[in-house]
Amino acid sequence: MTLEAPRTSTTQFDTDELVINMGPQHPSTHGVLRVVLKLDGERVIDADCVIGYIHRGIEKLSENRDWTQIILLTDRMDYVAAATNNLGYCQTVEKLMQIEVPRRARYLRTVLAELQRIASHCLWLGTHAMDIGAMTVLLYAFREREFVLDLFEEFCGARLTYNAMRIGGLPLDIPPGWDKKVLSFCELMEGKLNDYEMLLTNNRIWLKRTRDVGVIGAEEAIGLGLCGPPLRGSGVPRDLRKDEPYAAYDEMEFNVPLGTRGDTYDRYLIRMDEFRESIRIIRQAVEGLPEGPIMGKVPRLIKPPAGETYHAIESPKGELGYFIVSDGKSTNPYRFRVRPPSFCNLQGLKRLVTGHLVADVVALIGTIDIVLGEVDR
Amino acid sequence: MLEITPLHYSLLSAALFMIGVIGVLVRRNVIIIFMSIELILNAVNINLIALSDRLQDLAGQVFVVFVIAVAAAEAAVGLGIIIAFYRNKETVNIDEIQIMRW
Amino acid sequence: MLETVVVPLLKIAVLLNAVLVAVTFLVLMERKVIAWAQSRLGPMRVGPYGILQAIADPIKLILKEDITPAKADKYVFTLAPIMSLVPALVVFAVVPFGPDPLYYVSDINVGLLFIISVTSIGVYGIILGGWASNSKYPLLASLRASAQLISYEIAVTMTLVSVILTTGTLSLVGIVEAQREGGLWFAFVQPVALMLVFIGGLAETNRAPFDLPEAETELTGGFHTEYSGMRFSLFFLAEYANMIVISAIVVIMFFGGWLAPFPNVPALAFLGFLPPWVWFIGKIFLFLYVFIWIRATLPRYRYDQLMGLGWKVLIPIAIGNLVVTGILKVAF
Amino acid sequence: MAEAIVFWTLAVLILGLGVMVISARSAVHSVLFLVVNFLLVAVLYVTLNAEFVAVIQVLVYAGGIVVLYLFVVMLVNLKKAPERYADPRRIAWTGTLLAGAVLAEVIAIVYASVSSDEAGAAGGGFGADTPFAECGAGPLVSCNTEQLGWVLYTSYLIPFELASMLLLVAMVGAIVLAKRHL
Repeated sequence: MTLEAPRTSTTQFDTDELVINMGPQHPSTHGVLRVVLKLDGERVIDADCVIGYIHRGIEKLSENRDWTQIILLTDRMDYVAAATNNLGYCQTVEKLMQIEVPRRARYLRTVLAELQRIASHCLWLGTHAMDIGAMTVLLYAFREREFVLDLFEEFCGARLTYNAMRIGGLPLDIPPGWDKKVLSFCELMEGKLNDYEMLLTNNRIWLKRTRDVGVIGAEEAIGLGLCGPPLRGSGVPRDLRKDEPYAAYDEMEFNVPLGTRGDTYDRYLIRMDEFRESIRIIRQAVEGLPEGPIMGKVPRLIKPPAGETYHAIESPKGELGYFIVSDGKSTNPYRFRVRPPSFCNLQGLKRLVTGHLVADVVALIGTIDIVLGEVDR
Repeated sequence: MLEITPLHYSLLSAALFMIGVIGVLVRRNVIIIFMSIELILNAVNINLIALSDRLQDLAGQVFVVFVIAVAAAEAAVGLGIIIAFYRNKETVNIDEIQIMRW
Repeated sequence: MLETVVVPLLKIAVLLNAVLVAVTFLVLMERKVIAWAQSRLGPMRVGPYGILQAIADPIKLILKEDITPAKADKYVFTLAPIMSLVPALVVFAVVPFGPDPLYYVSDINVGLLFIISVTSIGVYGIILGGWASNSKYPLLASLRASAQLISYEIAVTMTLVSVILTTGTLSLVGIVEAQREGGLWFAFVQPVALMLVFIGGLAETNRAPFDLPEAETELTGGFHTEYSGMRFSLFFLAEYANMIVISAIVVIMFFGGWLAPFPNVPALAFLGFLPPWVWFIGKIFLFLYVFIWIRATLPRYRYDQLMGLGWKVLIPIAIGNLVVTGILKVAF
Repeated sequence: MAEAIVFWTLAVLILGLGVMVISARSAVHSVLFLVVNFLLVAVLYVTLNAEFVAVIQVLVYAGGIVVLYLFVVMLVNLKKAPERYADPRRIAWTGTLLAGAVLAEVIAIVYASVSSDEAGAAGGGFGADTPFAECGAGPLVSCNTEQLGWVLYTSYLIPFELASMLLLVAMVGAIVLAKRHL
């Protein structure tokens, strides 16, 4: 496949289209995404995403691992939100095997998932702001992400790839005093959120760079298959935590922030609100943490009955779905398929960037919040 | 040789003028022809300034200011024409600029 | 001979060395200030509190391999960093560090125009650097840069004209002397002009929030993407030297150059215990700090917004300011 | 003596660079030589006590007009060298010949005027009593920016305004020509 621009042989000759490769070695494509941009001056007239630079075959690999080993492979997909990946996978297998998860484990899973959402959004905020030129926010956001990583480290010993969940519950109970630390982190995070907002929310340049950039209407967003904050930014009230509650979300009280204009600024505001909602959920879950076991009744040898199931959760990036087929005979899945939110959201990039300037491309890659590990799998 | 009279400046000016004329007549790139015209204008300016100094008269300098203004206008319009032309014919070769409209 | 040749040459030698050393420490200052703004420590390893980083950085850049891309225009590629640095250094010839002729290399009667015109030459280094690299990102960046520099030059020059109207002289020494006689810094007389010159200065030195030609997150480094080693460091030096130049212009034009605050107020006369050049350099560093502070705080403008700001906001305000200044000048 | 050294150095450099401008193969190199040429001409102006004009030369010519040239050279981004197609009727050396004729003519005029000048006044070169001397505005000093302003805004006010109108028209014209869709 050639990616060169076809020569347009119209009677009115215009100055040349410039084809530039943004990435795979580019500071703002958040990994090894390659975007082939066709430019007219500085204006983007076409964009093609080239992916697959870190394809590791996780889906195929999983068909040769037993059910518990797959958890650690899921860590490597959205590596900035490993715990959510674990959660989605474990819940899918639990659904397949119809295992009842104890309430304490469900609460703790909620806490972990929301902490993970904060960590992931911190990374998004930092890089998004950095792409638009606000370098200080990056360092601030990473500083707070560090606290989340510390909490995870204390919980499971790892800082990035946690392997933090098991089919049927959690591997470990929380260390003593951990819940207090989570609560004090919530306190701290609320103050820091105000700092970020002070630097960005009403900043004129920030507004100029994000307002009315990459506007996408509700219908079109649904049509493109967007999910998560990019979809909610267009005003579609779709949040799996509300729509199809899992873990302990049915017992939590929280709002789903929605945008009105569907532009980059709305998506920014939504994620800033999601920070606050996450803190609210964490508070409720930690304060209402029930006593009890953390592991359900799980057979020694995990071997789900023959059948297939699809289960999706709301990861920080959007709808993270797992489709698993078990043949009921072997100790590994017959087919393992992931619906990664980053991949689906990336499909909207071409529609978003067309007609904007080169500088907006990086802002728009930032606003859909992709992680290439998840796109390529 | 050692005493510099306005004659020297005039000769320098004449030589630069000639270089500019050669550029206009010999080169085929329209942009370079425009640059040669700038050389010609500069040759004139050298003369004006030298004489202004010699005659202790500011008129020469005033004229240079006007020449520069005209040169700026000429460059803007001329280069605009080049861009418009290039957009239509994809060339800046003066030998290919033979027709007045297309 | 001594007066006309040796002394100016000595002055030039001292000044050039001072500027280049100042630039290396300015880089350190930038790293430190931004680090503190971002709750980091910044360089700490080389020397106490990382002070020797200012020496380590240039050594590293000089020792690095100097790569010329295979398809680059070799001569222009080499020439471009030099064309960028030389105007930035030449400008210092007319910057007065104090009232005495000892403190400046020369005081020419068109000093301000000299600065404006010489800084306008600096754009060649950027354009040619981007073009000669024969690479797409640098070319885009250099086109951005040339458009940006030319647009903001108009606004800055027009604004400076209104200051010239107030003083009636183009000599930098004369401008500072006018502020001493008036007893008031021009920052209070021409506040609008101050803002315009400062914003235009940010744009002309390619500093945040106008650092589009070298926006690393968009253009992977801008016009100097293909540069490395010594030639890259020349671009680097030029940028920081230009920052010092703009700060010096702002200080001379609006903050009384080497004068202490409110030079005519007797109660503040004790401020004269500091020599004039200390005041001058101190004020320059204050503005350099503001440059760095802005970089740590603000996001970046987009190209079309930047041009819009230059042409639709700054230039009309500059013209308005000029007209108002002229009217007031005639009226009073 | 010093004046002679400066003049001859500048003259050689200016002419040499002029030749380079018209003979350089790449248009960008041409532009570069043109810039340096203009800067040296500005230095020449300084030696002739015309600081203001020198600065304007740098600011407008080197810093403005030539940047425009560079911009256009980069914009047209020639894929085929313009020298590729030559009109068969074009004979290159006639251009040089014609230019030589122009030079001879100019030199002849210069010498003729000098000799007639010498016949009139034993001043050597152009005397201060030539008819041109009357249209001035008093003696010229080195520090002449203010005087130049006076002259420009009094004796030459109408040409000055006309020049500004010309620039305005040129500006509009350039935009109309270069803009793709009006």
